Amino acid sequence: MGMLIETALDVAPLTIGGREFRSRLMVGTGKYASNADMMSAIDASGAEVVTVAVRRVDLSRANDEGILHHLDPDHFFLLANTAGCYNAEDAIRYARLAQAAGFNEWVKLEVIGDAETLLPDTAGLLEATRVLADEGFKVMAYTNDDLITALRLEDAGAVAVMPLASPIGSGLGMLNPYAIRTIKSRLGVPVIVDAGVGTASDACVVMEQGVDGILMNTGIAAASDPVRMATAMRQAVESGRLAFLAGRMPRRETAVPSSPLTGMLGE
Amino acid sequence: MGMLIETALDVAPLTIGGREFRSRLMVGTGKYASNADMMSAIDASGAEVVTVAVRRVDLSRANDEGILHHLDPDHFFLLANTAGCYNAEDAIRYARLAQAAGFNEWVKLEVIGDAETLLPDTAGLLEATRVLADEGFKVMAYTNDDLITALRLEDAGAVAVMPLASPIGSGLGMLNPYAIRTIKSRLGVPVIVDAGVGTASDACVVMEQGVDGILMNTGIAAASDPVRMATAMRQAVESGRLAFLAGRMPRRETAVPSSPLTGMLGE
Amino acid sequence: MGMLIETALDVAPLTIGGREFRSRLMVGTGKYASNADMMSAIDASGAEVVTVAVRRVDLSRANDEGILHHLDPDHFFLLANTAGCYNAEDAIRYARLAQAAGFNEWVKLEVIGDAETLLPDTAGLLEATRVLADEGFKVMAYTNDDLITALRLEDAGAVAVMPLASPIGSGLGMLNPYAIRTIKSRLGVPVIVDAGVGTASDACVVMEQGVDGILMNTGIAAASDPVRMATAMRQAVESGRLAFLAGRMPRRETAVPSSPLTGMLGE
Amino acid sequence: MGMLIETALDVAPLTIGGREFRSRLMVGTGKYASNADMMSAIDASGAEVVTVAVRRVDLSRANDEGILHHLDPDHFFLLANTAGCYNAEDAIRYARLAQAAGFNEWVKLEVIGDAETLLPDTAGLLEATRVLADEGFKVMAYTNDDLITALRLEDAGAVAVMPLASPIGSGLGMLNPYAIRTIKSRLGVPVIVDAGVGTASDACVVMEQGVDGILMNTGIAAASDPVRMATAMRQAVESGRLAFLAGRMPRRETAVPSSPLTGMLGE
Amino acid sequence: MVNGAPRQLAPRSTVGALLGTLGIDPRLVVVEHNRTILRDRDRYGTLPLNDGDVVEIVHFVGGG
Amino acid sequence: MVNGAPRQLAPRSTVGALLGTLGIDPRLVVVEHNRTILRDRDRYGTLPLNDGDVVEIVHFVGGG
Amino acid sequence: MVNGAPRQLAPRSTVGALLGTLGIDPRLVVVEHNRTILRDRDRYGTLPLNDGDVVEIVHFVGGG
Amino acid sequence: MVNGAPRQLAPRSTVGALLGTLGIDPRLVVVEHNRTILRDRDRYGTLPLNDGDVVEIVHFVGGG
Repeated sequence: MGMLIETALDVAPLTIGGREFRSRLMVGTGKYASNADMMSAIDASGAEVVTVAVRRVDLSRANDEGILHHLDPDHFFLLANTAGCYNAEDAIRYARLAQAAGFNEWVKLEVIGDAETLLPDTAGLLEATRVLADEGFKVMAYTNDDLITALRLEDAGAVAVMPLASPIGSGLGMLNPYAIRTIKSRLGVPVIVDAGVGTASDACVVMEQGVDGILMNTGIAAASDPVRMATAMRQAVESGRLAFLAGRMPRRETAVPSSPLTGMLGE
Repeated sequence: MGMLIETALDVAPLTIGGREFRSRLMVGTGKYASNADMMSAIDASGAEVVTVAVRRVDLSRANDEGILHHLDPDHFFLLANTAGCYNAEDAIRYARLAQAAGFNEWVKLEVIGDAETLLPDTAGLLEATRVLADEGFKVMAYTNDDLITALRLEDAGAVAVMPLASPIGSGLGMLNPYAIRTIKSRLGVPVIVDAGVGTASDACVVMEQGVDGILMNTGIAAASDPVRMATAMRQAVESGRLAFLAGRMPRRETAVPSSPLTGMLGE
Repeated sequence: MGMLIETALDVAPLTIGGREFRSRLMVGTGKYASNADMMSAIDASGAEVVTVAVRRVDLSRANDEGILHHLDPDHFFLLANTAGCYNAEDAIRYARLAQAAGFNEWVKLEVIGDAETLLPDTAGLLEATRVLADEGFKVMAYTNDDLITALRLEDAGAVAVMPLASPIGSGLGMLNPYAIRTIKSRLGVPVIVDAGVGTASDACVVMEQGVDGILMNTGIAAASDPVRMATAMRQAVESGRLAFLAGRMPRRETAVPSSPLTGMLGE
Repeated sequence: MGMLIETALDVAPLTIGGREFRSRLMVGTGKYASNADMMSAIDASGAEVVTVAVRRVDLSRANDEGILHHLDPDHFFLLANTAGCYNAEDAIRYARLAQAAGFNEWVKLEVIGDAETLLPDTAGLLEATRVLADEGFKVMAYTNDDLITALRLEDAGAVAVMPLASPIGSGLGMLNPYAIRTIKSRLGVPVIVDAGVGTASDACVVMEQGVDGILMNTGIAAASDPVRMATAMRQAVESGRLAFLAGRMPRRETAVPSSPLTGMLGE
Repeated sequence: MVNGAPRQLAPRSTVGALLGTLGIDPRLVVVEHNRTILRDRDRYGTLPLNDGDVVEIVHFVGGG
Repeated sequence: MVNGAPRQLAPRSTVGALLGTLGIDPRLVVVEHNRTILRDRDRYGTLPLNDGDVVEIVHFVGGG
Repeated sequence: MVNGAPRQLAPRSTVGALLGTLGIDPRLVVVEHNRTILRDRDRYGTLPLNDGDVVEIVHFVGGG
Repeated sequence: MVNGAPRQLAPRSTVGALLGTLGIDPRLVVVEHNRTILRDRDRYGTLPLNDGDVVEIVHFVGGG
């Protein structure tokens, strides 16, 4: 059995860099126990954008592990990342290699500043964003939750800014809602929260800040049941978006009855 | 356009007092701008259980405002409440009147202790629960988030215990997740969180505590767009339930990369 | 070296049941590694009120462990508790035994409802409060954070109401600031938060809700360095009290400079 | 009346850039209703370091408002800031002018990136830090809560790194404890939290993260009673420091009694 | 007294007649007569109302 | 029974004698005799203990 | 050097031949030759590999 | 220009004379002359001011 969700409730689709996307939930493809698990979870997530990493082909392995054996590039939008790059030069090299694969000119740009926290090096990130944007790349920049960096990334030509909720793979949820809200309120390009979402309510409350979408990987892949969690995440993202658009009730410190005060019986 | 949610992902339906319910979201019918708005929102919520209050017919009004002119009792499960009652005797009287309407022997039992906060009087609540359960009522008891009271209510024969997230109509969300989690872990009867849910993420995080369902009214009725919020709430409740069942990833204070550390390019 | 704190800043001392107390921090005497550690920590805490339990003399032990060998009843105000009692009758019996010791007619009344959480049984608590208050006891009632119960305890004659911050010995801090604040705003008798304070900032933020004092035990006794933590707790309680009286600055979602905007240099 | 706080409990004093400071609380001098109020509050705070801004002498005013008419530079350590500077060049100019006043070669370096949030421009901040540290300045760098920037500031020669708790003048408290804790755990130079502390418990919990000190201005100056709040802040900073050193008790999800389970009376 | 207000009724009136006068569909309400709930709607027509009787006519309204 | 354990006492023993035998300072304890609290310590010496009496001797210990 | 490891190739080998030897489908990889990305797969067959050349063969793998 | 405003000075004026005219205690201010900071207060009296010179006189004010 199933049921119909009127997504028509959200009239405006997500548009980034001139392209419309059918889902506000983007997912990574790392850390799954098997490719079959990965594909089931991705299908359940309803994601259109899936991120992939660029790595050397392992020449010692008979059984090639390239992800294109599993992921149909006609059905998904492949967004290559530059994960593992610690300076602008490396990130630019990986982005160009990814582009040469021929799918698109998009990149999820990561320039990492520290191996322990995987937090971005914003100086390198800005430099790489400028270079790649000038070359025509559509840069989606993974960054911290600093407004000033986000503004500079927009100026540098990023088509989307991707502040973290919390460190990659931590599952700590949104550490600083104020920062995320402030970034969204000040930027013109879409804001996609990337990293740190650990469970469905994290995704829901992130979307309620008004941001345009979420990218996640570990939150789904490291759940006990990734397919079920992927479904939960899809609903949570839609739910948070709708709640944002619906306009929540005001908070009050005193109670207000839901039933009429009048019409009570007599003694 | 729409899409199909495989609710088969959640195999066990909600069962209370021997009766199966098709939705874990229950909704109130108060505070809507119009009956048409109410019906649209209730439909969007997917709720089966809808609460109603018992009040005097207003003899001075030509246009009777009885809710059965709008709500089809064949389609919804009418759950009468005893809102507005400040002692066990009154609550019992209202419950019996509701039962005499002929729909069912269920009651959402409220015995209010204070007009400002609408917090329950637990002594009166326990007394009324005992009396009504003995008469064969299926008592769903609105209570605070105290474990001991919840245990006593179960002992007194309540078929479900309904701790609040925060005061009725406040929209403050779940003030004490620890208390809700503890109640759920110790009770045998279903736990339905009642009151205080203000937005979708509140509903989602409540369900992630493992409780069996949520009852809400103002969170939907007082949103700027109740229909959209009702849809958001439906998804949030399902999402939180699925996330609970899926088993979230562990939280970590350090980052863990989503992309492989090996296979990086050489200099 | 030391320094002088002008406690004159807080003009009104704590008065409970007609008696003035020189400190708003009350401490328990359980769980210390040694009596010497206990005495050092209590001295550092600056507490006047110290709680003690009533137990059988252990006839098999040569070395009597009665706490009066260590604690001078002329210097401290001994507040006997009824810890370990699971019904009104037992609590009343312990309270009377404590009174017969001859120090005072005060009791920290506990009627426990559950061994796992040590949460109070509010029905038994109310009953015991009524009986003991009628006998002339000054009852300080350990309770949960339910406003209605707190109001009933005041009606029953308690000279102070002692809601928990979180379960005894948990160190989880104040789980529900809203509830504590609401209780304080509605009661006439002093509100002393009892149980759950795990570190100094917990104590500070509890006092900032406007309550009259705090009683703690494990937060000090189970710290790695109880004497240092006792000092921290003393300062935290005073600090929180002063901050409450001082009236904090308003919160703002936008920044406001601390230095003048005018008088900047020219190009 | 007063009492003696054994500050000997904290053996190691705060040392920054080779200089020992007698208090871990540093205060600003802006926004007071009068210079008398300011001096009373600063005295109550126990601060040694007080920040000042560099501005043009107002030639149109007979009554010069220079702060040295009120603040004795022999008693306080004057820390000039570069508030109001929006690029490295300006900040360097202000720092040099401050140095020429002849008190010391220290500067609280601010390079602001945005007038609405007063968040730092980290690129300009790093540049100015390098230049001034090379010239022999002791640079205390006001920055955001990004670990990577903090590490770069340390590399650039800052003698202290000053991450914000929340935006200047907002009083929102510590928005991201995880970030502050991470910065402290990774830096060798002292970490002084600057900006955003709104009340005493904010200060206490900041210190409990293990940071070396706090600088605040509005939290004191904009309280209803600045002198009382200054006292509260002094105690809160000491309290939080002591609690950090004392090592808090472990948190537990279940209760643990403070009184013995044995020795209960028989029936 | 009907729903808290005094009301003049015809002599030998019944619950059924009262509802009819008020234009109320009996299937949509519950009637309490002198604190006794009338569970059997078929008896409305024969249940007499006397001076000083207290009648409460209630129904379901929107509530949470 | 003294504090839950059976105890053989000399004939015509008293509460005071019991405490003496146990080496307990009467000022530091409270004694309950057959569920009655002995509030007057001066009477310990004359209060006889009989077969089957239940005595509880309690004191203050560390607690929170 | 191919993907970081020294590799002996036949004389007058090409990128295309190398991929063939390795059993790699050219459409699923990208090849970088002496830090230049080979964007035109049609030229793989004619691009000679010389002593000391550095070749990187990359593809997409799972990542977040 | 002094602190952003044009100011007419006597011929052969100096920094010291300017401060004197303004009633400013030299020990409480810092003077920047044509973007050069005057670190030596002893030289104020001999440092001539010319047409078009830009002088900034700053001091410490309350700030956070």
